[in-house]
Amino acid sequence: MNFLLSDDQQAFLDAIRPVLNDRCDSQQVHKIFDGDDPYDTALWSHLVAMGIPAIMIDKAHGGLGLQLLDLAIIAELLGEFAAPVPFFGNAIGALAIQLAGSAEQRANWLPLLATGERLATIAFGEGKGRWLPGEWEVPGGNSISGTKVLVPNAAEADLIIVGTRDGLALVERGAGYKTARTDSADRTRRLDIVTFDGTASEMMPGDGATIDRLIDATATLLAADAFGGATRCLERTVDYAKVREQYGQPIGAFQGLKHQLANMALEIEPSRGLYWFAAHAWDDLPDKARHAAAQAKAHCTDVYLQATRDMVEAHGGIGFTWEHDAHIYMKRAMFDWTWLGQPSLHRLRAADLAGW
Amino acid sequence: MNFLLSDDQQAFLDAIRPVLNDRCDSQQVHKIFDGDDPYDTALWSHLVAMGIPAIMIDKAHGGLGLQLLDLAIIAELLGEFAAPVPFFGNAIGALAIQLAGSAEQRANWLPLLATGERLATIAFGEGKGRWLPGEWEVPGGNSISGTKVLVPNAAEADLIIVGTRDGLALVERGAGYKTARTDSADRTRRLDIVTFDGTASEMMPGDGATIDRLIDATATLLAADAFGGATRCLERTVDYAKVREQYGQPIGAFQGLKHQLANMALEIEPSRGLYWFAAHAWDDLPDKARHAAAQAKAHCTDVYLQATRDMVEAHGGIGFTWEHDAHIYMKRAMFDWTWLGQPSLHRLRAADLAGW
Amino acid sequence: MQLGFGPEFDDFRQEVLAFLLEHWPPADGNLRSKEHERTFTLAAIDRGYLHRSVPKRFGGSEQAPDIARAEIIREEFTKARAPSGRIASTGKLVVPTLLEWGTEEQCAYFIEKTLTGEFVWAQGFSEPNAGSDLASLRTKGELLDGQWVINGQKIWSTGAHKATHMFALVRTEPDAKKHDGISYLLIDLRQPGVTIRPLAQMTRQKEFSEVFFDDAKTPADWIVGERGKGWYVTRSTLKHERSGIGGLTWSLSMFRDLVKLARLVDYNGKPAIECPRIREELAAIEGQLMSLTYSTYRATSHIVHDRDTGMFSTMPKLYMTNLAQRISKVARDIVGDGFLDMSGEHLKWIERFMISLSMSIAGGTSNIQRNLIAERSLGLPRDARGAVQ
Amino acid sequence: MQLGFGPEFDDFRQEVLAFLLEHWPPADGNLRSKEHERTFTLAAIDRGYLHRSVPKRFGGSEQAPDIARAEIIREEFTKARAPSGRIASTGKLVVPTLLEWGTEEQCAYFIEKTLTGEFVWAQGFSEPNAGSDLASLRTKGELLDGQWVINGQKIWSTGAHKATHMFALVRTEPDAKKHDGISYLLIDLRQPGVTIRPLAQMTRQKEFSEVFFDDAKTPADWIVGERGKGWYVTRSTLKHERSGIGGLTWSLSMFRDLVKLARLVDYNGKPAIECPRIREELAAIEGQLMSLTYSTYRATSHIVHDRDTGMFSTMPKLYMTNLAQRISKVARDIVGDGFLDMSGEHLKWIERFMISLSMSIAGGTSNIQRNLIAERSLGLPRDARGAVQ
Repeated sequence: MNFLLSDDQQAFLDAIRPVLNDRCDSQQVHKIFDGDDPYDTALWSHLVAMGIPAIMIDKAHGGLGLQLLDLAIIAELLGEFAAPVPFFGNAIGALAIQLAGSAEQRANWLPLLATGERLATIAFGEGKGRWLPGEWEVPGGNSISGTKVLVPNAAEADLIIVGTRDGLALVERGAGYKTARTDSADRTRRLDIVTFDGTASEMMPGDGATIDRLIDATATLLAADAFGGATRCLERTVDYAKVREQYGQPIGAFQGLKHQLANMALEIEPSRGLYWFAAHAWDDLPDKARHAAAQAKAHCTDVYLQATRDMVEAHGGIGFTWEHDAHIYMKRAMFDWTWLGQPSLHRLRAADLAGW
Repeated sequence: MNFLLSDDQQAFLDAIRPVLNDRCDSQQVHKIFDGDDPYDTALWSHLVAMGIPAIMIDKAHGGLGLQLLDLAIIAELLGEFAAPVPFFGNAIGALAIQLAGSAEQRANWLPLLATGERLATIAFGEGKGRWLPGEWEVPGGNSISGTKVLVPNAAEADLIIVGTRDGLALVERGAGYKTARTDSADRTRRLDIVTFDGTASEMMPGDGATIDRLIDATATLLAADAFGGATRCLERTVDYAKVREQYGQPIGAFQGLKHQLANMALEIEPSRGLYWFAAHAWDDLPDKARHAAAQAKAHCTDVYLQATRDMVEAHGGIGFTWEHDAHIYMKRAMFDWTWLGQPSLHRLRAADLAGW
Repeated sequence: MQLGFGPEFDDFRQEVLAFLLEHWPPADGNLRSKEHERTFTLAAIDRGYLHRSVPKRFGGSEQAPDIARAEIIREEFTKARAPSGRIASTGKLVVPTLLEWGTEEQCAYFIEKTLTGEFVWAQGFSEPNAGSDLASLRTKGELLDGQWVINGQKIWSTGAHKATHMFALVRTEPDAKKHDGISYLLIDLRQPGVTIRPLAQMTRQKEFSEVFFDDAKTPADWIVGERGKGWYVTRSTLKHERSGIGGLTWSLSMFRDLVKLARLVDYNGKPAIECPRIREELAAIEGQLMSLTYSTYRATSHIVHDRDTGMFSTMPKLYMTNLAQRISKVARDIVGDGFLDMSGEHLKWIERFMISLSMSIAGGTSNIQRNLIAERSLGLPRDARGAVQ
Repeated sequence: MQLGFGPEFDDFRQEVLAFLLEHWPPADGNLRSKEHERTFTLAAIDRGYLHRSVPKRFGGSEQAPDIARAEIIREEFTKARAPSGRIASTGKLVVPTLLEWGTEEQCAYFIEKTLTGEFVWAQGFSEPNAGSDLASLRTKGELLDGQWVINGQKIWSTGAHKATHMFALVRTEPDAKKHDGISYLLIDLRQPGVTIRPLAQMTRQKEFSEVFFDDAKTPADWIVGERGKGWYVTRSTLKHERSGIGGLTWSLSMFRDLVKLARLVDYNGKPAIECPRIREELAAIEGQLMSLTYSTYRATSHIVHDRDTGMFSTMPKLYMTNLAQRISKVARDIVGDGFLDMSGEHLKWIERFMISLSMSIAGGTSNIQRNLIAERSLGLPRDARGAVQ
């Protein structure tokens, strides 16, 4: 049995963590969160230089040809640091082309995405909780019209992968669409409403099964980000409980809080195995992948959101202020919880997939 | 504002409590629980002598002519002591005749029930969660056939009020029906399966609205019993936490347990107002009564069952033994929770009644 | 048993209604006019309807305490949307304190101006290193040539940026041990030695401030109670019993909003309120809300009739906090995608989702509340380290 | 990453399968024969498949520790329903203790007979006034003319009424302070000085006993470890790392039963599993169960590869306890009326509803578990009063 990260995977993480320690500390995250820059371009270019956009892209197209697990553990790490970079939409966008694109589309785009010369994103949601392929109403074709919501960094992206009734459409920057920035809670991952109106687009050949794979990968990345964020919330809260003194002793010595922190850890730590399994299943156990992805998305994002609440409560007033990191994690948790549909939706999907 | 018990009500309670202290202590309850006697006849005759069966019976028929609130606070008290007496079925049986009986039926039975010369019970359940009038399938008439389950003390009762498709039927002892004792968890309130087979019966004129009133009173008495039991569980657990020492101090000084006991109290104590209101509404605010009764039954019996679990956990191993009182309360809680349908059922009824 | 106040109060209610009929709304229908509000308030005080606990000489109406009448006035004034002489909640804290501990001069100088809203108060208790644990306060006050010179920092001071004065706990006796070194001082915030910095919350709102004292000054006789006794002065104000019915209305209206939301918004294709899981959860919440409501009526009745309210008295705050958290989670499930849009129609619910947390922090964390319940209502041993002051 | 044990273990698995094919089931198909079981067990020991950690001279097969192989053996033996040389779980505790602390003589005398089931062990730790807090044990042992004379009472001794021997913590050094006065003694229960009283549980089952010692005797050399060091002897046995996969199977099968129940039983007119509330709750439980499962695989992999398992190591017991409680509550909702019938088809679920509570008590209450997680996994300060031994 070897349900562990490989040495290469560990080494990759060990290489990236210092970059985040240096360039993605709390102060920097707050600066982006409060500022006008849509994301941290300097940090992103460092991450690009380290090959992050190339992880799952075929070697043939200049990528690293790695697996979803390799991508997911990076998502966890970025979630841990609440990194304000366009990783998520870009990674799924590239994966979409890799999975569903024509040979030509792959040849045109994957090399540019691997090097980070181009930024991709994904437009799935159509509002009111309609997120999944079966719910997409925008008609496909070589010109598309309709509205997509909660699209990550659409204003900054060079291409948008749009979920349509007829499959995935590829829309290039400048093809003529409107983006309106949403005043989204999570300002580390800006979102737009995108309105297409007779916008030139290219359909991708990938079939329904392929699109389902893409959805599963999306759910898994959100779960991984959630796990990373939750572990950081736990770590921060425990550290605070060790140093913050009340009544002449660290508050972490009061059994009441101590047991609350134990319960918090008990919810968070075991969910690591669940998102690992979802990624592993996507890579190697296809018949288990759909169900595992739905469960991971539902469970990990629920746990994350509660973890951020526990963090605030344990910190007291300071945890409720804008200056503290807690609200940034809470708002990222809100993103992970909401994007692609809330946990309840995915639990009912998991029940169906379990054949209940 | 005067949302309080009257002096008379308080005096009634103060008169009965000492009887229970003397004759219904833990040892006595265990004796009945473990023994073959279907209930504590000596205790019951004392309670009869104090007028308990007469509480809601018209003065004209030798009763005290009091209200449901007066009956409910007695139910709370008996619940507190886990009294092994046929109070519940008898009280609702008498109320059924009072509300739904013909002048003749009332004249025949109420005086004998008021004095306790006769014992009544009620047969509502038909199994698989079918408890309510709309779900009764046994056909009415002057001879009935069919099966009723979870009937309190049917083997001991002199008459059974049977819920039928066509209203309430009155069946006398000896009319020819079979009773089979259920191996019920709560041995302080024995239950029977009753099989009628062309059994002579008398229909009562009371209409659907009257039967609904009876159901609401039943729900309220179960809620009152549950509240009484839960308060005793809390009291016993807190007392134990004050005297039981571990690591050289009372376990109640450990903040972990302390906060669990606080949470336990927080669930239990406020539910008093809910069952009071349900009884008060039944007496004086008819348009609020149905909804309040459904809410009281759902909430108080849920709280009770959890309270008994909390009691066991706080007591540790000893609380899990047959010798301890905890399991008797847990099994009474299981009765209150299950009888007339589980909380979930009554919450959905409450939602309908709220016009949602 | 009765839920209303009963016939004996009907006449009083009639009086109140008659008064309102005569005085509100104003003839010209201008509900915003400060002048009208002032006239009305004076008339209401004159009738004994407002500021009932305050002596006439300090601008109150000096009535015997009577929760029933107070509650009837609150009900009818609210229905009529009449000015209820409401002063900033912190003012509500300082007035009874002054009445109980203040000198005649202090009362004469501060109370009336507070009632008329000329003086607006901020509370100065918490400090960065003294949250629940007020005994370790550090802000210090020295009496130098006839005035107190104050240095230090206060935090979580509600609305300090809008206040004119602060009542603060200040360490004036450095050598005395923890509790005994603290005095209760009144400070004019409108002076150079005071810097006020509003703190933004995660909701973006700014309710609280940090207040910095750098040789701030206050007159020697602006101390309430004796030197080093500030501790007892504050504690006494915490015990003033009040009907919890006011607090209830907040929970009730939040729940009403939730039911409205569940009717309006679709969830899996039909109105959320028809989704069994949500429907059942709403009913479960309503069951708790009803428990809180009628136990509050019961407690109020006990106060009215001068009986001990029992265990319940320590419970409302934590119960309401838990309810608010439960309510805001259901709302989260219902608003779905709207949960991410801070400018959307559901902003109110995003804020409540967060504010339901601050409830469990402000004015004693939920763990402090649990200690209160365990120690005061259940009689369990105090934490050796006294997590309840 | 891989979930199986990987190719390097395939050969081993083949060996095990071949062995089973040859030895089980027995030719005459009589699975209950003690004789067959004995023959099989000896063959399995001879092959190094059972009692791997026990030296050959004590009746074991003396294999190098290897969780992967142990796990493969467990899997295949379970599939084949072959005797797995299972000894009463308390025996599982005493054998490693003897191997680590016992004298050659003790090991020679006790271990083999324990493996063959001739000696059955009861644990004698808890006492009426020492539950989690073993330091306050009172049962006392005096060395009088060459033997220990034991007086006192033990409680929660699993299966003592079926046991032949007990390993007990006994206070032998009355003057030493709490922990240092305790010795680890082995006692033959089959003697007049020992009275065993089975305790009925709320489920009616009798798993635990009270054991009374009234001048019970045991040889002077039946002490394991030094006098007064019993404390350390026990603690060391608690640290023997094991794969949690065995424990998992229990949770998994309970959940499988729940899903089966939800398919079979109607709830509001249709199979419970189609009721959205229950369906969603089942999925939520499955999410936790999957978390537990794969974190256990992860932990096992760490052990196999000699890496630190991290935070998770303190968590499985409490996590499983919570899961069992959550599962048994859904089952309660589904069985409905059956919840009252102790002779009905759903008795199993009534028992589980109760037993899920005893899980949170036996072997360290849930609060002790929380302290373990907080102190060992999170590094939070120990309770001043050391609620973790």
